[in-house]
Amino acid sequence: MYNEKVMEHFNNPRNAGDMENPDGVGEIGNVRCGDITKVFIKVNEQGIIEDIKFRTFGCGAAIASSSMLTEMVKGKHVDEAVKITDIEVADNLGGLPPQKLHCSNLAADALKAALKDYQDKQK
Amino acid sequence: MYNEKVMEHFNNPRNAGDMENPDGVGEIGNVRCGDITKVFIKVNEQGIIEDIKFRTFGCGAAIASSSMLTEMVKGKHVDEAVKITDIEVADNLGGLPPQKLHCSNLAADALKAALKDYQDKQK
Amino acid sequence: MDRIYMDHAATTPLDERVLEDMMPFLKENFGNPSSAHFFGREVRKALEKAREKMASLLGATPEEIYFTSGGTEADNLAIIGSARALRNRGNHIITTSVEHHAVLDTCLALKEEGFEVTVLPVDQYGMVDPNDVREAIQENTILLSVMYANNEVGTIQPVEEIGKIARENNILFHIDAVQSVGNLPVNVEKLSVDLLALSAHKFYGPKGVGLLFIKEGTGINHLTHGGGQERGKRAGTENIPGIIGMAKAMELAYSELEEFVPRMEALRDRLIHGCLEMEEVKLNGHPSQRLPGNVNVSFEYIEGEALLLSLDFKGVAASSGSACSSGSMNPSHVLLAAGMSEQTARGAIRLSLGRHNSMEEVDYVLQVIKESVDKLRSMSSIYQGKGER
Amino acid sequence: MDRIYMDHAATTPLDERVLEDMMPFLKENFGNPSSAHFFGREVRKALEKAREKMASLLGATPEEIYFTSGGTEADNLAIIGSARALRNRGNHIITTSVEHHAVLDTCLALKEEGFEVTVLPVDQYGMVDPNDVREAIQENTILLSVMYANNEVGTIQPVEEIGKIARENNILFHIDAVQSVGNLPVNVEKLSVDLLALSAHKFYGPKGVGLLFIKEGTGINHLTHGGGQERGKRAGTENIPGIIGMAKAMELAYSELEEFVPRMEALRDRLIHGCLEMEEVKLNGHPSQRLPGNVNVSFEYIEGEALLLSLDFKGVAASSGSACSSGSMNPSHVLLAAGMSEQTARGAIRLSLGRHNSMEEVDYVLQVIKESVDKLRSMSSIYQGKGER
Ligand SMILES: Cc1ncc(COP(=O)(O)O)c(C=O)c1O
Ligand SMILES: Cc1ncc(COP(=O)(O)O)c(C=O)c1O
Repeated sequence: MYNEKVMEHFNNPRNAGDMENPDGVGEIGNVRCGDITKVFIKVNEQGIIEDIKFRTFGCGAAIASSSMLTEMVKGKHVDEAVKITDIEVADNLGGLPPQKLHCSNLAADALKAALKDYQDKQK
Repeated sequence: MYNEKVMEHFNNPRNAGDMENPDGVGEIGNVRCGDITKVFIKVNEQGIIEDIKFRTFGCGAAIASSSMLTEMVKGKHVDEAVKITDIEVADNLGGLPPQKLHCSNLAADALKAALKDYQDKQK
Repeated sequence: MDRIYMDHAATTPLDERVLEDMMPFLKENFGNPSSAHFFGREVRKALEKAREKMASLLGATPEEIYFTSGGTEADNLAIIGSARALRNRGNHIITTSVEHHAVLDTCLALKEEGFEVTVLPVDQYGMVDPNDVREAIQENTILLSVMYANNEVGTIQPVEEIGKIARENNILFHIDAVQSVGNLPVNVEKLSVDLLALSAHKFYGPKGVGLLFIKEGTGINHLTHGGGQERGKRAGTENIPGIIGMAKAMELAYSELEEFVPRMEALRDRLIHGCLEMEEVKLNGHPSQRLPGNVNVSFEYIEGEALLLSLDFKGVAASSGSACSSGSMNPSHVLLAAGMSEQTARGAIRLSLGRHNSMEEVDYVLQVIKESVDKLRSMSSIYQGKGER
Repeated sequence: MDRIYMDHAATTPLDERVLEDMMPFLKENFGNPSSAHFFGREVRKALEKAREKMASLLGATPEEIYFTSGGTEADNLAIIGSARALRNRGNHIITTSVEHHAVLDTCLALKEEGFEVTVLPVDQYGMVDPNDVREAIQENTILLSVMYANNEVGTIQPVEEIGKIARENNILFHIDAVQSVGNLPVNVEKLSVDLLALSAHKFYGPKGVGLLFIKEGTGINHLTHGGGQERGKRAGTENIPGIIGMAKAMELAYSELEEFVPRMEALRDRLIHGCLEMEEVKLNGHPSQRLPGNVNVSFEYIEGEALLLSLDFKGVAASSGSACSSGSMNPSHVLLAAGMSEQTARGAIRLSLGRHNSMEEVDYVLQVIKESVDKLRSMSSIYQGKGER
């Protein structure tokens, strides 16, 4: 069902876990499948996302998407990170089964929520 | 489908063929299956059926029943022969498949027609 | 001589190469293709590979192939499923008088649901006239079902031409191609067909598996409800070894067609000519447009059932037409539709040749037929042959 | 360690002794049982012997056994066939909320034909209350369909008691016994049942074959039309190797039941207790009235799908419930019917044990489950375990 890349991210998720004193936190729940993803970010003074962590309650696709997203985001400027779409996440995973595509939303949306939280805090 | 006895009579039918100057001839057609059986008898002065022949256009059961009937009849008095029923013919064959039971009518009925023909000629 | 099997239209032996391909799926590869784990995924892969193989042989896409338990189920699903789906567009169905019961009885059963059914006549060879098809089409016609080749008399219908008529008139076209794979080229593109039914055991594949081709975009209702297998069209755990075997059998049927057909035709023609040399014999079905292995002949004055019994006793397996389980001895509806009298129809037998038959067998069978026919005629009440009275 | 299969409720491997019995019918005994000749007769004899064997195991007569392509077809035939046949007597059907889709969806589909369907609730263990059955019965009730044992949570229904209620009220009683043969005694007399469906691949028999028991005197409509096989109730050339294999598989299931059940129960109970020793785990299904090989547990805070993936990666094949091909991740309708929250239902996995599983495997699987659960929880957004924040 899942390709090797998805399975690799599922089995060895990058940046899973908590973060102390994050600069931004986003949490998104997906009504369609009940999954919930949380993203924590640490942003430096140049606006670069220096660290990122996730926690996900969800299926294999949701976990792998979260892991992939954090890998894509780390080291990026917040202005760039905000542009990352669920489609890019799925593409970087080499594709997801059709009925699982919506799971990649979750990670991208949680990141956006974290970025908004960070920006709100800056004001 | 057929038992061994039926097959034996079918493969080695007794008294199949024609008869010169029969004392009685009966021919019966079965509308249900289109079979036609003809029975020829030779009766001596004591009323004993000395010889009997049949010809049948029909299925294996019709041919085997005809053969069995002739065997049952040969040597019998006409008064006894007239009592032979299709059920006895089928029983003597060790049974026929349900959908073939009506085939044993044919031979018994043709015999009855031949006996009637013989009696008509006596008058 | 060993027993001789000449009833390949009823069923064929499983090809050894087919069985070989099936074996792993009768042993270690036993998973349910719906299972997400390793055992299921391995089987799912094989299932989809088999589907792709069969699709490509048929000129279809894998998404157009739906596996069933055989030809009967495929025919029923095609006809009932599409008729019900199109009910709002019309309620008229056209079929022919020489279809297998899996098609004919299915169409007729739809009358109870308010469908109108036209059953087309055939000519003396059992062939449908495309003009009759054209004339039968009404405003409310939604479905046309014509078999590719007849199972009893072997007549090949002009399905390409009929397919064009269906397409011109925007009517769904179903072909019962159960007797065709292995004997004729079967390509859904060339046939302009929307629905096409196959059964594996007719081409040296396993019993209990068939398929329905459903052209993309053709909406048909499913008939059974359950786990949603075959994209919702056919519920029930898939017969995996059967499907794997069907793919191999089809591959062999297609790749060996060119070699097979002329070889069968040579045997068939020798058998036909040998029969026709006997007295008062009639060839049933079309003289040239016929299946390469089909011989169907009527011997006057005797019943086919008795002749078959006699042949069987001598080790020759033939048939009186369709292998119908009712055990009834009604004369063939196909022969009656072709205008034959009941009596002559009763004298018909079918010999259907296959991969393992040889010229020697044909010659032996001819000899056995001659002996049996002579013997049965000699005791027939309606025969007045030479030398008799 | 080798891969471990604990998904026997989805399908079982074909028993070697079963395959051995099937082999002649995949090779030389290939005839069509409807053929009158030697090849057909030999197969017909074997078919009827298999029917007699299965009938006698079930406590039925051979005339009451009808072969189908599997459990789904048998369930559909039972329900649609009898409902339509009894339409003039009434139009009310009763079933339960925990049935397999082959029953539940079939009953619900009958609504389109004007039938009324009552779907009975179950208790927290997935069990039907006979009193609910009694109360649901109306004047126009014609059919009651209750499964013997649930495929997801393993709960065994009080079918004997329910059968008596059906009989008292003169209502046809159908049992989906697909998960029962090999795990429970199945006898149609004891169960007061009119219709009973089985599927061979659930008890180490082949895929693509099942049967429907139809009690003598029960008139049901046939659903497919064709050659009149199975005394008109199920058209299509019979899956002979499948039927032969099913007979052997059933014989083994019955003769080994006494040995099998306690062995499975021991494995099952170790597995259940091992799981329950972990934190925040819930056993689904009935604590005692459950299939000998069924383990169904919910782990809070994680999704079953992710857990299965993790187990699969470590060579353990389990399932989230029914092997449903839709690929959808909807929580099990059975768990929801038993009153579970969607979130907890999502955390359920099913391990179904079989002949070849061992205590060592159970211990290994427990260890793997523990590791996987811990890991998934450690990254779950809704878990706040010890040592976490
Ligand atoms: C032309 C035709 N259609 C349909 C069928 C039904 O196929 P099956 O018996 O495999 O279901 C047959 C064979 O019996 C056939 O010859
Ligand atoms: C309880 C139950 N009923 C019916 C079925 C359907 O059986 P099959 O898939 O063999 O048609 C299954 C298995 O999937 C089942 O577990």
